[in-house]
Amino acid sequence: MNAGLLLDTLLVLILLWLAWAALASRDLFRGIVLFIAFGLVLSMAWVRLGAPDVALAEAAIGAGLTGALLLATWGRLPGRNGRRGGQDDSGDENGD
Amino acid sequence: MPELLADAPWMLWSIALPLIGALLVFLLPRRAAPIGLSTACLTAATALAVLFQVAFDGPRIYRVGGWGAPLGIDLMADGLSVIMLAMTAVVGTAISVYARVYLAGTPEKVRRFWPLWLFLWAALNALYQAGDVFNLYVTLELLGLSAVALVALTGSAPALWGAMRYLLVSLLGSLSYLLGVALLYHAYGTVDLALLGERADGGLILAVPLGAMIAGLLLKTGLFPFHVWLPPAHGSARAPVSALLSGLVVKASFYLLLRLWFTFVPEGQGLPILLGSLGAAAIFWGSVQALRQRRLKLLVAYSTVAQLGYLFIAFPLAGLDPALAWGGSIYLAVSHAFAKGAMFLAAGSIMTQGGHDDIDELDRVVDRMPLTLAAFALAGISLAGLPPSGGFVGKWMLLQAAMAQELWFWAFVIIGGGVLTAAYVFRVLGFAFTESPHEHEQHEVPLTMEWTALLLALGAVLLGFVAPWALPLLDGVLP
Amino acid sequence: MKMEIKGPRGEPGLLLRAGLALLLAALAAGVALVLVAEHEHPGLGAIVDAELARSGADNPVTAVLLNFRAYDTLLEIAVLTVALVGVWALGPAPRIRESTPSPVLLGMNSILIPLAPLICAYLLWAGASRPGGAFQAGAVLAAAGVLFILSGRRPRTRLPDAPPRLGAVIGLAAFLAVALGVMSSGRRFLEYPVELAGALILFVETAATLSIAVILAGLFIGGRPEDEP
Amino acid sequence: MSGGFLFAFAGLGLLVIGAWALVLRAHLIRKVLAINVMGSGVFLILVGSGSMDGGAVDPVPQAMVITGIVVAISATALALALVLRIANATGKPALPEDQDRDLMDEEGR
Repeated sequence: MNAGLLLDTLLVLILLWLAWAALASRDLFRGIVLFIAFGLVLSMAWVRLGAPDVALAEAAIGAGLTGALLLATWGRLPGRNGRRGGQDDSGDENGD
Repeated sequence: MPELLADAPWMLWSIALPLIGALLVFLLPRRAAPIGLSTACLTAATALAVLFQVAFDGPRIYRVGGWGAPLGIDLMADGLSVIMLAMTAVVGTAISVYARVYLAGTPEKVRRFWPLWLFLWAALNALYQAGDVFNLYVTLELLGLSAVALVALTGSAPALWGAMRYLLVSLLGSLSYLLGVALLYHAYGTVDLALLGERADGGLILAVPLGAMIAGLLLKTGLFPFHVWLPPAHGSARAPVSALLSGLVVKASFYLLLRLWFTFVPEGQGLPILLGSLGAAAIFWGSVQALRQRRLKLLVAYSTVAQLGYLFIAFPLAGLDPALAWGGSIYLAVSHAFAKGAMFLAAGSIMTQGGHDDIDELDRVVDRMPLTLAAFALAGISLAGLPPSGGFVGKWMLLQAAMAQELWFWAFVIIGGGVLTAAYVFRVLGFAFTESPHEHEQHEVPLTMEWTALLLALGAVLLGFVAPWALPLLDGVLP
Repeated sequence: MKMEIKGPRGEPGLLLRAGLALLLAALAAGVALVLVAEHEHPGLGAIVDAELARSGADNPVTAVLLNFRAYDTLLEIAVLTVALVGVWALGPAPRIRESTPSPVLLGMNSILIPLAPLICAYLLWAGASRPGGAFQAGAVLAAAGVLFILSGRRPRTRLPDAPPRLGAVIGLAAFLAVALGVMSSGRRFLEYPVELAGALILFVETAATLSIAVILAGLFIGGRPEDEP
Repeated sequence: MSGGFLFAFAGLGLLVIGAWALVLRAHLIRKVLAINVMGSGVFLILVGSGSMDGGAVDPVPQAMVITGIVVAISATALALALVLRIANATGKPALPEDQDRDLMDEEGR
């Protein structure tokens, strides 16, 4: 067993653990942070697969911006800061 | 000049035009309605041009970028593609005309509706002409996201839930489809549909990806028992959006299912019988639910669940005479687009007039809006499969296929479903003739809205007469 | 979306879990089978290499994304645009809480934000031969925008409507314009002349980068500009 | 056995984990996470299975994955915007059938 394969195995195990932890953790905030970490480890996996272009896209979009979006949404959920978010033109009741 | 027009790449324009239109309406929101409507008419014209090209010169291929498969992406249009394109063109134009009037009172919604609808139309045209399974994935996503955003346009809690459920189902379906694409590429080294058809050799290596793709598409089509998301989404959207979703959008994933089926021709009798049985279950479950609904739009949405079931009856019947069974199924899909479009538009007019869509509370609609009621009734005739409508032709072909093989169970399902359909259509018509015990607000409904619904419904009936010209288009497409 | 068979307190029941487990096990077995089986058809790597010289890009991934399968990319930018149109259709942007950002964030931003366009330009330029390209560059630019928003330094006055609208569509518009423009010389949609391919790809990528940045930042804001007509 | 093989199977694992969570977790943000994990799984299968023969890395699946990543963030953004509207309109970021379920995410913020 060579060093490359060892590294790959380690990456895969971390990846699976992070995915599981992100989805199963009781605390949503922790889940989101773990998901961002998952994205970063995944971009390392892309490098190992010989796909640096994908790695860059994954780090920037998959981990970075998706993470920012998730955190922003989490922060804006009602009840989190004892306030309700800004309401909008959600109009008609029976939704024709 | 005529030769130039006859040879022009209308296939491509039918995709590019709605994209350009979508960008324009997004940039110029104040002029959304006129730009949107003119784009809709132009798009419909290009789609019909493709229909004529294929009808006279046979199937066409357009190599985008000039590379050609397998390196590049090919567009292809054959009989099946152009039937779907033409269906989208006619129904889409009618809905566009209706939407322009229907939304006129809410300029807020006008600006949102048009870009999304034009993107959706581009996705539909791109999907019907794609010859590449990965490109199909992208068109599926474009279709799914614009459809979800259109449902959410209503803004009420039920609509938001409907949109969310629709989005999750749609994404799950596309991922399942993409898994199939990944495995196909792994196994056969290409994503071009025609090449895949040549290389695929059956067995489990083909069955697994095909199974994943079919499962994903069933989810998106809303076949029983995957229909749970459909009535809330279709029932809570705005009337023109409901008409688009029920009439056109679910047909796209069904088309793709057929396309895969015709390309790979899965062996064995198990899957066809399973799909047929799910179809039969959908017919009965959807019809019974439709009978039980209090709200008109939900009744029409459950009717979609039931009518989608019919499309799958062809799978177990295709053994002896494929042309009969598949032709019937495709004909039903097209007639349903017309009829269901008309029905939702009529329901929208009824709602606009009375301010509600409680079936029990319908108040002498026959006097107040005879045109709209006629539209509803004519659409109902086609849905129930009464002659001479398009629905009759489709169901009659399926029935013939069943009887020729002495498959009485399927014949019973086809006839029984028709009776149930008639029952829920007449339930609505009955209340439309009586007076409501309660007072309701009365609003003026523009004649354009009434007429577009009526013309679509007339189209559904008249489709019965064009069968001799439409069905030969399918020669060479069917396995 | 699934047939929920529920236990007490609305929690999904054992039956649902068992059914799901069975389904997923079958799926995993099937996929594993296809993955390990022998296959005789190689991928498209060799064909891409053979045509790379005519594509106008040295990086094979860029060549696939922006030339061989550029039609996919065009539709994908349409998907991105639809997401923004859809999010805007849902309502105006939620108000971002006005709070004083930490000095660390401000200090970091004063370095990072000017740096972002540089990184973006590098990625865009590098994409032709080395890893990088429009999507990555656009994401970096968008990240700078997001940091800018987070730092609370966005103008207190309402955001004007027209510039983000224009910025959001310029990528798809330029892509379509190039794709249709080459048809005027009797070519097909997206069929770049070999000698111009490099320049056209760079042009499309630049416009796409700008749009991707605007759209991603817009998606982060989460709603339409408030003073929309 | 090459690295690609390993990552393709990791992708399969992610697909299963994601599907499991998508059905069983009620919080809508969690469902969005689950869809993203599933997507990453499919992407790994796409590229990993392409580089299993140990030859040069095939650029076509890579380009497809970049397309897929962009599609994924588009869908995620739309989904999250919807989640926010649902939470604002109904007070709970969950679908009606899951309304009475313990979202498990209320505590420990």
